[in-house]
Amino acid sequence: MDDLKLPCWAAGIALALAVTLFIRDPYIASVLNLIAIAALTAVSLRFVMLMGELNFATAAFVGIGAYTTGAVVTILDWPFAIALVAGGLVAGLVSIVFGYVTLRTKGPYFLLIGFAFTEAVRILYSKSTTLGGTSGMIGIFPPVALDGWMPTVIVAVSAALIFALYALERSDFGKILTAIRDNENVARTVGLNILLVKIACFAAASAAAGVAGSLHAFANNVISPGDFSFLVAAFALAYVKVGGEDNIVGPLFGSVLLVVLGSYALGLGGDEHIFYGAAITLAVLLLPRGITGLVTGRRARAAGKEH
Amino acid sequence: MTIEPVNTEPVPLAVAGLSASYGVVPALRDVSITLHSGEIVTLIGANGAGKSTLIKAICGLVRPSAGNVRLFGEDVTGLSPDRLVRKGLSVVPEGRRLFSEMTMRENLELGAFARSDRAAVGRDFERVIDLFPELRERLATPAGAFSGGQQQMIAVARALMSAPRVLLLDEPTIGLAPAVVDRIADIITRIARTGVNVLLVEQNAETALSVADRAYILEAGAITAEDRAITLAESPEVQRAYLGI
Amino acid sequence: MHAAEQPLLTTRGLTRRFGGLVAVSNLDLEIRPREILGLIGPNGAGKSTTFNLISGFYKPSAGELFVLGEDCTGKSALTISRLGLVRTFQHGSFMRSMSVADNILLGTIHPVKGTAARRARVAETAAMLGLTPFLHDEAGSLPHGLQRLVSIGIAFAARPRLLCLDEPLTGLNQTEVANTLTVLQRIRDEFGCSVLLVEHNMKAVMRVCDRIVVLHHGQHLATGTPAEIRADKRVIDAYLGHRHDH
Amino acid sequence: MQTAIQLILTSLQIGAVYILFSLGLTLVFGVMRIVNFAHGQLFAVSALVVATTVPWLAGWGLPILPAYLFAVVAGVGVAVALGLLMYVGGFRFFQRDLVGSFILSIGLVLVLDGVLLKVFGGAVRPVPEILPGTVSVLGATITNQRLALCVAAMVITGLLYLALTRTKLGKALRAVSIDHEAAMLQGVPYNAMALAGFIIAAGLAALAGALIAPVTIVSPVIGADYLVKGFIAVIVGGLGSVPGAIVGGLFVAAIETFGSFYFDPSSATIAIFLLVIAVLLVRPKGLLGHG
Amino acid sequence: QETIKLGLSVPLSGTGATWGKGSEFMCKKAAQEIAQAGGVKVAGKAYNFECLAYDNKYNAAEGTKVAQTLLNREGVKFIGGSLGTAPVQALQSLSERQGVILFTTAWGPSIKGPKFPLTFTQMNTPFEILPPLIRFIHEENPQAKSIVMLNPNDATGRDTEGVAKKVWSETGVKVLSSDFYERGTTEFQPMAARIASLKPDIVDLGAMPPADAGAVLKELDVLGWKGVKVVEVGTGIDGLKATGGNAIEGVYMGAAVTFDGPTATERQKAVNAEARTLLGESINAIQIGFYDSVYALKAAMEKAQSIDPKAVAAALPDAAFTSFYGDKVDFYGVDTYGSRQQMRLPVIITQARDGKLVEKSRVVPSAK
Ligand SMILES: Nc1ncnc2c1ncn2[C@@H]1O[C@H](COP(=O)(O)OP(=O)(O)OP(=O)(O)O)[C@@H](O)[C@H]1O
Ligand SMILES: Nc1ncnc2c1ncn2[C@@H]1O[C@H](COP(=O)(O)OP(=O)(O)OP(=O)(O)O)[C@@H](O)[C@H]1O
Ligand SMILES: [Mg+2]
Ligand SMILES: [Mg+2]
Repeated sequence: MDDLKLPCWAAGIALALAVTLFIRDPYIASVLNLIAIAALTAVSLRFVMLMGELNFATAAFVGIGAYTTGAVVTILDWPFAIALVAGGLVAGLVSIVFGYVTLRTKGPYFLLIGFAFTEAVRILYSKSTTLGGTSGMIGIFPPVALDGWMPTVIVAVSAALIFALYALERSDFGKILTAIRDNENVARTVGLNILLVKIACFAAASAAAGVAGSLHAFANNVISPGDFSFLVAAFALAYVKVGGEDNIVGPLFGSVLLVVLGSYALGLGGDEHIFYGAAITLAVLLLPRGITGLVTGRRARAAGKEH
Repeated sequence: MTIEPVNTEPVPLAVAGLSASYGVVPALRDVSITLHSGEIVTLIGANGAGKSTLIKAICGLVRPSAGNVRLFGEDVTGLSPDRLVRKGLSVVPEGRRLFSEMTMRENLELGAFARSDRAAVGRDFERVIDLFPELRERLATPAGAFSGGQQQMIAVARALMSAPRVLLLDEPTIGLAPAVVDRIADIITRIARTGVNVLLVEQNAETALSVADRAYILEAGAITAEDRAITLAESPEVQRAYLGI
Repeated sequence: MHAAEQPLLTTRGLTRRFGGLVAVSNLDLEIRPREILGLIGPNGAGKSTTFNLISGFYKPSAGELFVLGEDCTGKSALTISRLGLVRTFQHGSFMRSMSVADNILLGTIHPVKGTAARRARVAETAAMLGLTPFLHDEAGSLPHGLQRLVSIGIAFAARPRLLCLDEPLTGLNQTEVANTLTVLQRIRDEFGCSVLLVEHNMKAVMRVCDRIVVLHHGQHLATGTPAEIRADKRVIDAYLGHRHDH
Repeated sequence: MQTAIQLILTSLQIGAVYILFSLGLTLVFGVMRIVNFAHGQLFAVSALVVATTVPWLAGWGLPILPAYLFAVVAGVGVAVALGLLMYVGGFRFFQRDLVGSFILSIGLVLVLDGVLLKVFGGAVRPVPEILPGTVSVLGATITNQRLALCVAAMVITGLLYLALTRTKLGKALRAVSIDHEAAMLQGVPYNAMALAGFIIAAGLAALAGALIAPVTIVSPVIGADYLVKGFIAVIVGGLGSVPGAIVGGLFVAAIETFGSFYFDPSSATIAIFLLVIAVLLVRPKGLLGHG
Repeated sequence: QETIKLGLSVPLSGTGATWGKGSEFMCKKAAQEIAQAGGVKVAGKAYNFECLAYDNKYNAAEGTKVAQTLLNREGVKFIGGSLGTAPVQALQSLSERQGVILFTTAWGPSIKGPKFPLTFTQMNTPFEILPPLIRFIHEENPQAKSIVMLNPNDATGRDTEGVAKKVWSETGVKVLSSDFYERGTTEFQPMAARIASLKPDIVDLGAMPPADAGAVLKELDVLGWKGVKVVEVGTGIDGLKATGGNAIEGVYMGAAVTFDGPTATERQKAVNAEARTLLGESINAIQIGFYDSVYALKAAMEKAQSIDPKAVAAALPDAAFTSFYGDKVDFYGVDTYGSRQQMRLPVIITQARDGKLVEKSRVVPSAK
């Protein structure tokens, strides 16, 4: 466990928490929340990319987490912590079933089926009157005691999960994932159950996405099916790509940069789309390896790209 | 010394001062080789020496950083592979690269993609199939369903379908049974006799030197020796390094 | 010989058809403990198919398969590999973008528990294969010869009872071939692991194998010691060709 | 019985447009191994241009049919030009890069969505009736416009199908989709094919848009609905497969039609999804997919 | 002169973009008129309104961002209007807490009532529109005995359907089927086939967007269905005509406004003409609400002689002002919602006749 770079993480998380404690401006606090949730979602998306798949169902699992939390808080009236855990748990469980079926497919099929799943789940919410239909659920408030501390809580929970996924990536489990991406058959020959590993990876990522959804629900107090369109995954992918996917720092950078840009762009009315889209387009065209790719230079994985 | 060409026809293939690299890692350094009319030339070298890179640089799959490639006197450096095929170059690439989901027949037909004379293509098809009669009844089998060695045969057959004037072969005997290796060697000699100029890249120096007229040795991206094949086969260093005697 | 020990692998009447083509036909094969068994034959003889059958990647069309006395007919690749039969593939049987250490580590994950124990197993395996100096290099950037060793390293790190190698020597130079053969012998001698070797490099096969099985058109053609096989007229006609009968 | 015929006819009409749309997706995937989400925008641009041009030309006194034909040319022209721009300025650099091209296409979707809204406004654009009247087919009614659309779509699909399966080009296309470098080594001009494939795909989307414009709701967001359905169609049929796109398009259209008729439209949408999952369980690469 | 910022949370992209843009236009129109007339006069000072429109994309998440931006970054104290149930709910959870006045077009009864003292509704909702509308249609078509309903699967559609089903049943019309479809759908043939197969006397397209409704009517026409057509909260004829062509003849609407009839004033015509060039279609009841809310605020501020939101909210229910429709209006709603927060707007019943919208009746609610 010596290569976990613990001091860096400790310093980074401490800094982030310090910022949340220092900032009292509610608007900036709300942007911090967005960044933390976006970072967690992006890291979750990247975690599945480790095994070579693009998980567009991320959007659906963020939604499942949010709706679970919404239901637990507003219908069952259970406490905050349980609601948070439930979001991750339910997303994780659903992802096991969904993954069991779909992880037999690969590449574009997996990508597109995730996209279709996202849309289908949204229709399910909107058809359910218990879940508020299209207008969504309201009144998902954190406990009063936490009211002023929400940014700190959100950043702390996100940071903890991001670190957990990082630790998993650096563990032997993470190496199996890379092996699956590189050469699935070899991993199969040495007694590893590939489908199981894939499902585990997918479930871990989806559970994290589910918690991101729970945090989203608590941060916004209101959720609606429209919140969880495939754009959630598309933006998460943008954070990963703009930041750089080789390293976990990439999605973190990407989230900070794009969320801040996006918050600024919100003032542009209908032009916001153009602005955000142009940012993404230019970033992929000009920085194919993302921002962190610029920094770390071209320790190219080019060999992997060849046949 | 190189053997001077007897006629004044342009040299089929002349590579001069070619360098190439993957990222910052250089793979070829100032490589010059020539293929004279009617010749079989072999390029031998340890693995990782850069043989495949040289082939790729000649056929346009890798962009050289310096130097040039001339095909029958014409500078073709940097042209895309498909243009080169139309100029008479054909390649059996490393790793075969068959179209695995397409049938053997389709693979062979694609070999003749750049040709328009249907009758001639038909004749060549028969001729090429005759070289590997054991595969004839399996023309409708997807290429990926053949054994490794069989695929290697199809790859050679496919390259011949373009009726090349210059043929580059990157380790065509890899994975072949000893008896088939001999057959391939034989086929190469026969093709060369029909006027095709052959550049043969091999690990298997024994076979390569036995069919080639002339040989180059490539080490760490640079040419370190060039001579008649027979002479090299008898050189003690070559024997030690490549023939394992 | 250890005649008393049960065979590691036995097949009875193993058959595999692809449509009308019989790739492997009615094959009886036995691999004994601590032996290096060569499997040779012309291209398309059915060697790789046999490999895929015994390692569970293909299901047999007919016949039976026993691994370490257990009936494994129709069992999955996963089950068979966990019994101690590990194979490599004819092409690129390793992970290009991972370091050599991580490549080898992959083989230890299922059989070895505990990080420290795995690291130790990796170090031991690398030392045995002479890969120690390259542990931190990216496998894809290594010379071809070392890449082949990495493939063997992954498989061997699982410490199988039976190691099945599909053409591990192609593209290797003389020194590398000699080196790899030494490794195979040590694997057998020091770890008691049997090796099933598919190869077209006859010099190497003759040198290292205890017994050789020859396939032809999916059928068993001959079995014997290297000397017997080299002298077998049918094998020379079908496979070796006459240039090699020196 | 008459209901069944009516529903089958409806499926065919809807399916015809889905097929055109998914053919483009599948073609681009086949040649370049990329998934282009901005395909729907090409479709929308063409429909919008047609919807703007027809009334404008009619306003100048041009009879409606020539006005429409002219508008189709304009719509397809604009969409193809846009496609060319996308290819030259972007997708060219992301061939065979599923993730990179995908994110690029998402960026383009956002930009184009915004631009289309600015240029054309959000209001629904009326297109006057081009071919008034209806015909009766086996007791079921169908408008002349839809009939023409259907016929046009079938002709285009048929031609493309022939071109891609019966000609050398089709073989080259399959080769390229398996291994583009090896294909180049056989003399297949890959770069030209990638460009051509992209442009043809843009043209197909544009034609679909131009054909559907007179019978549907033309607004800048029209592409989104078709995109989801189109992608589902190609997953079902198998990415990169031309017959797959045809089968998939009809599959989606049939479920949509029968589902909406016997249950309700939003259940039909969910049913489509469940059936896709079922198909993938049995055939992870779609009904007719490989590679 | 000082400026009072009015925040708007509206869709400016996607399907609802035109509505949002029209809303912004109407807010600015009102603000401009008020500025020209000397501004809002409070305690000896004159204030001008400034409209800040943000894109809520019709969903809660973006609605929250907009709410945060408006309330916490822009420091807005008055929401001049908001559109879309989900984003309005997101906005309301902040605005009520932070003491900000919220004007909205959203319909859900769940966002109204004494629990939300700072929330006001700026347009008629199904609760106001449907009873008089349905009664009117029933009187004109007493022979029609059965109905099929189709609505978008969202809050608007569900709310409308709930009320409409009840009122139709009360008038003795049999509901054969009531379906929902997803917004964004572009193919309506299957739905039309289903409706036609049920052979209803009336087809009620409830809260369907005009273009969608037009498409359904068109397909019904092709299938040979003839009967009474209703788009209960249809907001205009342009979208209907764009997709429905002649098939929309005779359709009844409850939320449309006509500007070509004899009742239209010069000002209405002028504003409408300006909007048409900008948006490509006539303004509708939703957008008009954004004009009226500005005048309501002005009236309340002047009445309260304060720009403190609490004081303004207290003054609002009785601060009568002249609405865009021409009538002098105040707020009501005790009977339905428990508090006076609904603008007392006339219910205008219109019908499509020869491609034009004709006003058939105008009912001014008299409830408390
Ligand atoms: N795509 C690539 N990216 C990075 N480096 C590469 C790539 N291909 C080859 N190399 C490196 O370039 C050098 C030359 O490789 P090349 O394949 O040309 O050798 P070769 O002589 O053909 O060897 P072999 O006998 O193994 O085929 C090697 O060090 C190899 O690792
Ligand atoms: N998936 C398949 N579908 C159809 N035929 C197959 C398939 N796999 C193998 N075959 C056929 O079975 C036969 C045996 O193939 P196999 O790969 O076992 O040969 P091999 O002995 O390994 O040959 P090589 O030395 O060339 O690798 C060949 O004729 C091959 O074409
Ligand atoms: Mg090579
Ligand atoms: Mg083999």
